[in-house]
Amino acid sequence: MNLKKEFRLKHIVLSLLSSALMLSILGLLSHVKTNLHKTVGDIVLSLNMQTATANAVTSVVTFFRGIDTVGEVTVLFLATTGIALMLSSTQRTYKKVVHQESFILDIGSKMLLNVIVLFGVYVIVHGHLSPGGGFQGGVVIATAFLLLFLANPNMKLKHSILTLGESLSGAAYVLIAIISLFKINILLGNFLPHPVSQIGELVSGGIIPIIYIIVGIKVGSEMSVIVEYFVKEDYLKEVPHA
Amino acid sequence: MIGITILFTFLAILSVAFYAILSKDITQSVILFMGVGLGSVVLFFIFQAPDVALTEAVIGTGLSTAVFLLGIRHTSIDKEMES
Amino acid sequence: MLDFFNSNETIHFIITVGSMLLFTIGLYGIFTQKNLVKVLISFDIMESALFLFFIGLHYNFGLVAPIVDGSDKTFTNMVDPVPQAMILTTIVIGLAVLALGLSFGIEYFRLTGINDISKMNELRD
Amino acid sequence: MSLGYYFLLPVIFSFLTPYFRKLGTSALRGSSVFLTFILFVQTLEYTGVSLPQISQFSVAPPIGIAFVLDNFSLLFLLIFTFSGFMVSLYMLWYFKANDNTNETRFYVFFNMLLAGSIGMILSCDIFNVYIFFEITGISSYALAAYNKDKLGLEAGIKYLIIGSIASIFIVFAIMLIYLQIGTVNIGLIAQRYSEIDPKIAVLIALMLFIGFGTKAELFPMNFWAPDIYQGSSSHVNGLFSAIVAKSYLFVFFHLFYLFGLNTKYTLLIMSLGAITFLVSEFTALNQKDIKRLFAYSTLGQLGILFMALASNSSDTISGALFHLASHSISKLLIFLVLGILISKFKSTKITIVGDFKSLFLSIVLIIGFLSILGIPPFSGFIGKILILKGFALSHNYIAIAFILLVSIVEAVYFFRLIALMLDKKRTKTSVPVGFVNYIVLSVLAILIVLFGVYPSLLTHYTDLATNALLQPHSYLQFALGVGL
Repeated sequence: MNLKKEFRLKHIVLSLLSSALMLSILGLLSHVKTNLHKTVGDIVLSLNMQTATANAVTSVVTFFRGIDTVGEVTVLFLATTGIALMLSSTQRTYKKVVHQESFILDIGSKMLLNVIVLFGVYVIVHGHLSPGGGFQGGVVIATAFLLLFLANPNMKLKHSILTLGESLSGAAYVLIAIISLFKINILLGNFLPHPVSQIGELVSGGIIPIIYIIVGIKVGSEMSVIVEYFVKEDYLKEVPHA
Repeated sequence: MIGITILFTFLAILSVAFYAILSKDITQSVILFMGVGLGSVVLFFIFQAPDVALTEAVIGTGLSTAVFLLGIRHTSIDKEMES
Repeated sequence: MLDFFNSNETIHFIITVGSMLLFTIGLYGIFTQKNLVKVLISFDIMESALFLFFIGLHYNFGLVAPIVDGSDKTFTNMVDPVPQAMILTTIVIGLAVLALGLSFGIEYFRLTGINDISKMNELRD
Repeated sequence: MSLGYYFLLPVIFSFLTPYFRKLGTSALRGSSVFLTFILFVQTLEYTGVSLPQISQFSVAPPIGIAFVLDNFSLLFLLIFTFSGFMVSLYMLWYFKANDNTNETRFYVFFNMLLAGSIGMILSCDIFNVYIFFEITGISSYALAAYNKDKLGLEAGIKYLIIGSIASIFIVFAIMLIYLQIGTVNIGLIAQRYSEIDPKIAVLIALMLFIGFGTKAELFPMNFWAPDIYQGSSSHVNGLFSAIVAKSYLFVFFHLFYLFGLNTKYTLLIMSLGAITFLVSEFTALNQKDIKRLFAYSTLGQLGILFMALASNSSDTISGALFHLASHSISKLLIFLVLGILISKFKSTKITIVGDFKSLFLSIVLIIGFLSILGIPPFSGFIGKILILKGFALSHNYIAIAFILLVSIVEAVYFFRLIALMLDKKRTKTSVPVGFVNYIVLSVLAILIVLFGVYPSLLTHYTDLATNALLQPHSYLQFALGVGL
């Protein structure tokens, strides 16, 4: 009883402390300016016509702040490698889940897979025209694989293909950056022709859609690997040490 | 109209987040956490940020909830879930 | 009444207060929760609060999303795209860190049966 | 070579690591040695070039992002690439002598740890710095948990939680900066920092202080560091101590001086550094675990560095940079030797330094100890004496007395270790060293002696670096894209 009281007291003190902290920050935040002029974003918007990309966010992500995206892709790659390090099954044995093959589930999930992958590809390819792009589309593709895994936990992805997609697309991204250095003497520059008149068409924006497609392949394969590790961890329970 | 929508979405997010933190059941708090993501998607859409809304929808609401739900079985001692 | 709610000052006020309250809830979760999964959830709530704060304060009435469609091909009167790009990056990084932390937690739980961060105290003086 | 290669080359090597593994383990190990060697040689070339240098990505700053190398970052770049090269050579031995199941993944994290740290010191865009901060962070969480044992995983989880808190505060600071000034370019922020509403400026400084101070192991936020060092492998500790902590320290002081925070917060940072030094050295006295002992020793040395780097006087800062380089080399040496001992004895008790029989290891280990302690003729002595001289020139006698007094405490445990090592009564086991380790450890030991005997080899660079830090005019111009 006494313990419980102490516990509650601690909670109350902590919540009071954090709310006091936040109230003081809130007081300070009332001085934040909210209608700025001449931000970097305004300059980017005025320059954005030159990139011939209809979606300004895409051109910021892949072009104006391109090296951020290389770093972001690297962060995902590192996280995938870390998860593989933690959950890889070299040291343990799994038992096979007794999986009752349901015809409808099997066919239904496989049919849905095509639709979802198609949607993912659409989101990736239209990244420079409409909201979305490599990251979102890649994750959509990974969720298609999640569906497949949920329908059939014993399914295995071909790791060699995923590793290939992951490594080669990552390397291709860096290679594009380096090729651009040789072509126009700027790392990650837009060295393909991108006439402004093409804005809004599917083939426009020079390297921007190409980069987003590469990012989409990379994110899709990495997220699929992450999903596969977590599903395997969840469904294929370990055989207890006899 | 937009102002009131923002206000009520915020209220919804706040209450959902509060219950997600306080809930004793981990599964419940993961599902409630998904509610925070959903509310954020609505707000991002109102704030004219469709890219962020789409990202939050597929990552914050979709995949991270899935990863959480798949992961919690092996990080909790809940007897019910073991059976 | 509606005019009052439809002014920039009001919605910026709502956004600031709301997101900071959300931030507080996350902070409170980190301080009080012991389960690793819940701590990770608290981190994500804090991050969501920051995203809402940042994107929200860049929205003013009359601005549209930074995408041109077929008819009108000028980039004027639009929301600032740079914060959106930055938030997009941060969301993806947040997922990466979260999944990594969860995999650490799974492996640690498999070895020891502990999911309580206050009981992870093998390392000490 | 464009500066961008410092990040892009490690990235492409990391992405292709699975294929290097397919060519064989020697190709994998060789690729990492090759990569770090290229980076090191390239950095040596930059010592003869007029600095600052700039290379842009996509668009010229302040709209786009660029890497800027000035004399201050050059010093850190030399330390990082050199330490990375040494560790990659050491790993050739390590994976032969130890379990190498997850070798491929180790090299991914190792390369990216190096790339992230280098990116943090080169980038002139604060959001980009945050990305590199996360890359370094994730690599170090994974490296801490790399052994997948109880202690390692616990260290990894703790590091991840602390790192996430730090990164949330950094993101908050960046958002506030963008809301106030509308830019994330460091040069532009530095120019306009005084325009920010003073109340918000305090908040931004606080957030940056919490974020980078936590990672740079400054006093109120460094409770986690000994745990991490104790849980991780010894060579990983060498990386943390020589590269990771130093890169966070770089960003901390770079922003500290560029944003003009040195006029207000010097005394605060100096006293926090002093408390770090005092508390860590006293806690180190009764440690039973050798890795934990040296974690506290690292914290103590970082405390001195915080005191000296925040001091605002050019002599002290120059001495501090000398001490920083010397500390990186010495700690790397100590942790690598400890790695050899731990892999032999399978124990992390403090007594293992008394149990081995190897003349070479004893000599290099004693050189490392004496250098950290600040005994002539080793480089640590020069570093400490330069810091003390700087404090004397700025009439800060309290700091001098403080450093000298606390150094006595430091001497107690170091001499205890040396006595343990020279104790003839203990049963000694001979330890195989491995051919490549003879080279690595003797290079490190020779450098310590060399910088101790001819300090002018290093003081040339530290003086230039101090000038670049205190008069950042040319850096700011380049960060705004002038040199393109």
